[in-house]
Amino acid sequence: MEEFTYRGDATVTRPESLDASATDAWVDYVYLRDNPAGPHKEHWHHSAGCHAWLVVTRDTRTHEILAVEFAREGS
Amino acid sequence: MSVAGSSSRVAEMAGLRLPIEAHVLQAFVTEGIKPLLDTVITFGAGHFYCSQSDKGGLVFGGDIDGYNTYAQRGNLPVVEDVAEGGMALMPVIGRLRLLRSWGGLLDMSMDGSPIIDVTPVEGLYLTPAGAMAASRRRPPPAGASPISSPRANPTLTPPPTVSIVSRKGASSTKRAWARNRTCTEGTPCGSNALIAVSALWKSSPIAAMPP
Amino acid sequence: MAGAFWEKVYEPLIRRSAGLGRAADTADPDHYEKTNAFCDVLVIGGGAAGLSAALAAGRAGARVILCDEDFRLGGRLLAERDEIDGQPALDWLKAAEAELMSLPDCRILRRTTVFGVYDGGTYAAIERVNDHVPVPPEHAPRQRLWRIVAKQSVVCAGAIERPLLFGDNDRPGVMLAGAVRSYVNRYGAAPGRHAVVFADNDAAFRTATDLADAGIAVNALIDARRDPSPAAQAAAESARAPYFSGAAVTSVRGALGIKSVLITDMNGQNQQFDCDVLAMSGGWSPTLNLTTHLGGKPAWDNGLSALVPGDLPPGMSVAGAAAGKFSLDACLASGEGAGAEAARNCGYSPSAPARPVAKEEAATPASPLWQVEKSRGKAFVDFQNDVTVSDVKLATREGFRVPEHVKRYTTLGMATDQGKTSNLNGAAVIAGLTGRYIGAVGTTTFRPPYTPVAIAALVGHHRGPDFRPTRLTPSHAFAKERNAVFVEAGAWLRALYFPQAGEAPQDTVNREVATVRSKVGVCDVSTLGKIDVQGTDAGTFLDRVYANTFSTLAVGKARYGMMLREDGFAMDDGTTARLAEDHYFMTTTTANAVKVMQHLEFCQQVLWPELDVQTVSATEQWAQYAVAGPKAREVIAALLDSGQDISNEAFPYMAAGSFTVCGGTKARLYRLSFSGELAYEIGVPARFGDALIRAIIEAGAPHGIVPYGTEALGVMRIEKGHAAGPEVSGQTTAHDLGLGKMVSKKKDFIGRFMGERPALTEIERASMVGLRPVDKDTRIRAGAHLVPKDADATASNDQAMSPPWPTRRSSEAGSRWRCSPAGRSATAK
Amino acid sequence: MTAAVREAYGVDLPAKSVTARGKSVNFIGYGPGQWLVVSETLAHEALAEDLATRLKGLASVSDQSGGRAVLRVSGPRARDVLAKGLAVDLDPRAFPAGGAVTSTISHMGVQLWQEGEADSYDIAIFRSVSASFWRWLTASAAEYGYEVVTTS
Repeated sequence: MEEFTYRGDATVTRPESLDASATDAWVDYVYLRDNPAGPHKEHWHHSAGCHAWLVVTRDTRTHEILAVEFAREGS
Repeated sequence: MSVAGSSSRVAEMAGLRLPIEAHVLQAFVTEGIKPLLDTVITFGAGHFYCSQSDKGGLVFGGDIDGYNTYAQRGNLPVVEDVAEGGMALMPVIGRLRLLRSWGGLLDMSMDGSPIIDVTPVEGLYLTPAGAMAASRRRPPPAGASPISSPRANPTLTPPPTVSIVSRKGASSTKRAWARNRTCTEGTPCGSNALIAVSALWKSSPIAAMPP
Repeated sequence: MAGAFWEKVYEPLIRRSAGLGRAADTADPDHYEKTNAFCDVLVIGGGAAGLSAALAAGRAGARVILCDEDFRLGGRLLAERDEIDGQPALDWLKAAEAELMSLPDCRILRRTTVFGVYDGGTYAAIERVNDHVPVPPEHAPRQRLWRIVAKQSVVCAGAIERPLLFGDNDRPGVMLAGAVRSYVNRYGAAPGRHAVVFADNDAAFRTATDLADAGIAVNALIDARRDPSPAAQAAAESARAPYFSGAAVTSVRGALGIKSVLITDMNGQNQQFDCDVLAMSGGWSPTLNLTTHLGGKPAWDNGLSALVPGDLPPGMSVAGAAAGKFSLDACLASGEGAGAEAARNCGYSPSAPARPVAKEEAATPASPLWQVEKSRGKAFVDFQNDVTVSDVKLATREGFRVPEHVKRYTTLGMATDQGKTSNLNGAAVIAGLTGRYIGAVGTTTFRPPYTPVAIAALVGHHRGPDFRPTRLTPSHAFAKERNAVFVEAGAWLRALYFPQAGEAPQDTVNREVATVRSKVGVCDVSTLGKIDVQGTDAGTFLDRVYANTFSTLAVGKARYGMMLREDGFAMDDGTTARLAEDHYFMTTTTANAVKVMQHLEFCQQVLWPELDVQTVSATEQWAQYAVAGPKAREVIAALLDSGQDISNEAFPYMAAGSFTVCGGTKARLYRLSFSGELAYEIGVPARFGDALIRAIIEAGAPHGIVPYGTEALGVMRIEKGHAAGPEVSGQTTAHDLGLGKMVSKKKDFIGRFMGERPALTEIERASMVGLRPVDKDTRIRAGAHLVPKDADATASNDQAMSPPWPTRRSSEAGSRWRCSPAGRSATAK
Repeated sequence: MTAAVREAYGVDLPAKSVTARGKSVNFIGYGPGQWLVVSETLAHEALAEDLATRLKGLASVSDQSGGRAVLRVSGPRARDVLAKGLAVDLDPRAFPAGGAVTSTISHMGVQLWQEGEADSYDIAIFRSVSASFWRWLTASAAEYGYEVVTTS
């Protein structure tokens, strides 16, 4: 746990538009979260190790890790 | 609506998506002792807070575990981290024994700010409960360590490696050696080259190196 | 009034006299340690089941760790007179232990209790390495915390015997039957001269046989079960004592030690038996605490009258008495099976040798006597917290019907044993009182630690000066020689100021500032975060992470940059230089170095993986010194090897370049100033840092150079109006900091969109202003509030929000304020 | 990139977290697409420049020679000493000969690799924490006794 740093929900996508009409998308991206009780895709940083950002699918009820991939590959 | 830890799930029933994540904060209690603390004390830099319960046990905690969770329990690194913060603040608690630990859920907003708001649902107001204002400062070190081998030299050469040989305790059969190649006690230097190479992701032959 | 009297007089009195220990008044002189271990199979408990499990897994070739809390392996085998394979069980124990010790990958941890189960197969255990000696040997810890990562675990933690609930069951001489057998069989000590055995299960009546064989008189066997038990009757015969079924002890005589017990038989007749020891047993509760630490709920087994493990943590199995298998043969069999299965799950192929066999006793089912209804006197449920049956009755009368509530009302189960002997009895009493089935009442949740653990053991090495690592700057030794006063800046120790003999701190800072202003000074700024940003898209990348533009920066130039968070608030600032077309060198604040690095890696790997950009931290690589003051150029020029020009024309403001100093050492030079003077920052590989500062001092000596610390640096940067850590607090925007003009309108970057929200840019926002005190003799202290002249110091008159956060660098918080720019004049008070 | 490294240094760029020893240099994989290049004989500036030239367009190169101290911990109890801080399984069953890992010891970042004898480990630590690291190392080794050996 000390070795990895948690960032949060990995399903949100940074909006590309800077138009005023994109406000909702930006608020969604920065603030709103599904916060599910169950499988959750989330970003972890291997900060004390290889410095890779990972997308981890983890059950928030049991902490069981269901899948791990490099964030760079998922994109 | 104020349902610590489960705000998201309850709000979801009303069709609301909240700027909230569920986190766990561990709490700890020691065996009972005679009065030691008559107030709550906190240690922001080390992330620790403590008070004494009516039954005599010290009740304390520190940082959240730091990941979304609905499991009402925490993990060992935070247990150790909180204990370290506690003993940094109060060295006398070292021999006190921990009796019990547990994890409680908190609604954490995305930027740590509290939220009190009306909602699009008539009559529904939102005051997610939880420790919102927790400082997230890094702990400082306590005290200093000496650095040796001062050297005044107009030309810039690294100081020489100095030999320190100390033998402590131990039988010769159970011996570990620390071989000091480029540093003496506290003065790192040396002639090794040590260079970081970071490949362009697409040119890397090991893009799939397992994490 | 009465409440106050209670709080001020009675309560402190009661607390002082409560039977509690006192915390030490000095730190523990002993030392503690933490260590990590890894294995295939962790076996928790070294009794018959645990030894069988460890042997089965170890023989299959698995890496095994066996933990037992006793100093000697064997568990109950040590306290009973069992036979295995027709031989004394102790012979088997000896052979099993010898075989385990001969296995190459089996580690046996004695005096070690596994107390917690965590994610990823992590188990916490406490080894009482030297608790049994008055003073631990030199260099040896008193206790050691083990963090064991195991692919599989087998919990063979045994069971805990329950007391029976009858009046005066706390009198000296009333003992658990299992404890009596331990005295007699394991330690060869007589717990009394004449005994009575009172139990509701067959195993406990073995006590009578063991006592009699040891020459201790047994005066009666009291069986709570209505139907006579053949095994108990046999025990009575061997002990030549009367046997009563359907009977109970209803009172105990003797205050300081028991003298006799009064029993009531199934016909309601009373009889008295002399005894000085009463061996009691209400059956055994499987020790299933560890099985519940990840959220599993134990299940009630009506046949066993016990809670048994429910859903188990991943990789865990349970064997022996902990699984409700109470006979020795079942312990051996289930241990063997679980150990073999665990090894198989780790990819080993255990063979199946003939397992040891113990005689299976024909047992009459236990029929738990939860409470002796008719007895008089206090019947203790929780012996540690003095909770009696009548306390539980009171709780239920008050409406507390759930064990969690009864616990908090009565403190049942809150003592150091956390209810190990009392919880189930408490639940049974509640069940009886509320007319429910005991399985429906349930119990309180088991939480880690299973056994009390000293806080120091969780701390290990990380106490005192080793609480956290200390980072020393390249000039640390130099600064120490110069009597520097150090300040903690995160993990770093930085020189705060360099006092000379007889100087007051403020005088030192004033002298350092004045010298920099009039001559020249040098300050170690190596603690700043430094990041190598390389790649053909490095410029584009920086445009996206900084609010201002970097792709247009000329090679050989540096620029001040401001980074925002995606929500638009300021994140960090610093100067970034372009060393080559595809190579930038970024600096961050000391405090945010790690955070910024992580942020850049997120941007690079997650947001824009298509960019050709690589980042590597170079904080530790470079020793960097600010040389500031009117004479700075002369000092730097003296260090440079000949033929290198740093005149204003050749090396203007914000220039950055590579040079060689002091006879060929490569150095990087930046002409930039944090403190408002003619100034340079010069960097060399950190191994030359100590030598360079001495060279700078020597080169600057003719000009009166002084080393200066962070306090003088803070004074000068405030006078210049530079924002720094205390102002970039996570609550300020670029606009608040007076840097709104830097924010580019031409491009997208992190924080661009959200930073333009009206609330973050509106004119009424708090902003940073400088203050000049009218009365220069009065010092403005850190955290001071501003009120209008002669106004009362009340919150309503306060002109400023509190300074963002308290800071260790006093001058920084003390001299900068966030206050309304609405035109009110503020005077420092 | 593999070809460029093989040609110049006679070593197959390790695709895992292991060390690969070439002509005067040791390539230590410590993460996806990242290596630490260690040499006991070559001058750091020359090596960095050589690497940068040969790997231009393939990888970026950053000299870290001044920012790390390297220690070797060896002996029959070396693993027991390191276990007091390192949450990595160094048992030969789990950690291959020549294995490398980036982790933390006592809250300090370390890069560790195994070379030569089975129970000998090289550890690179950040310059600034080397005094704290030394305190941890001596405290952790004291139980077994230890000897500080300086190589020339």
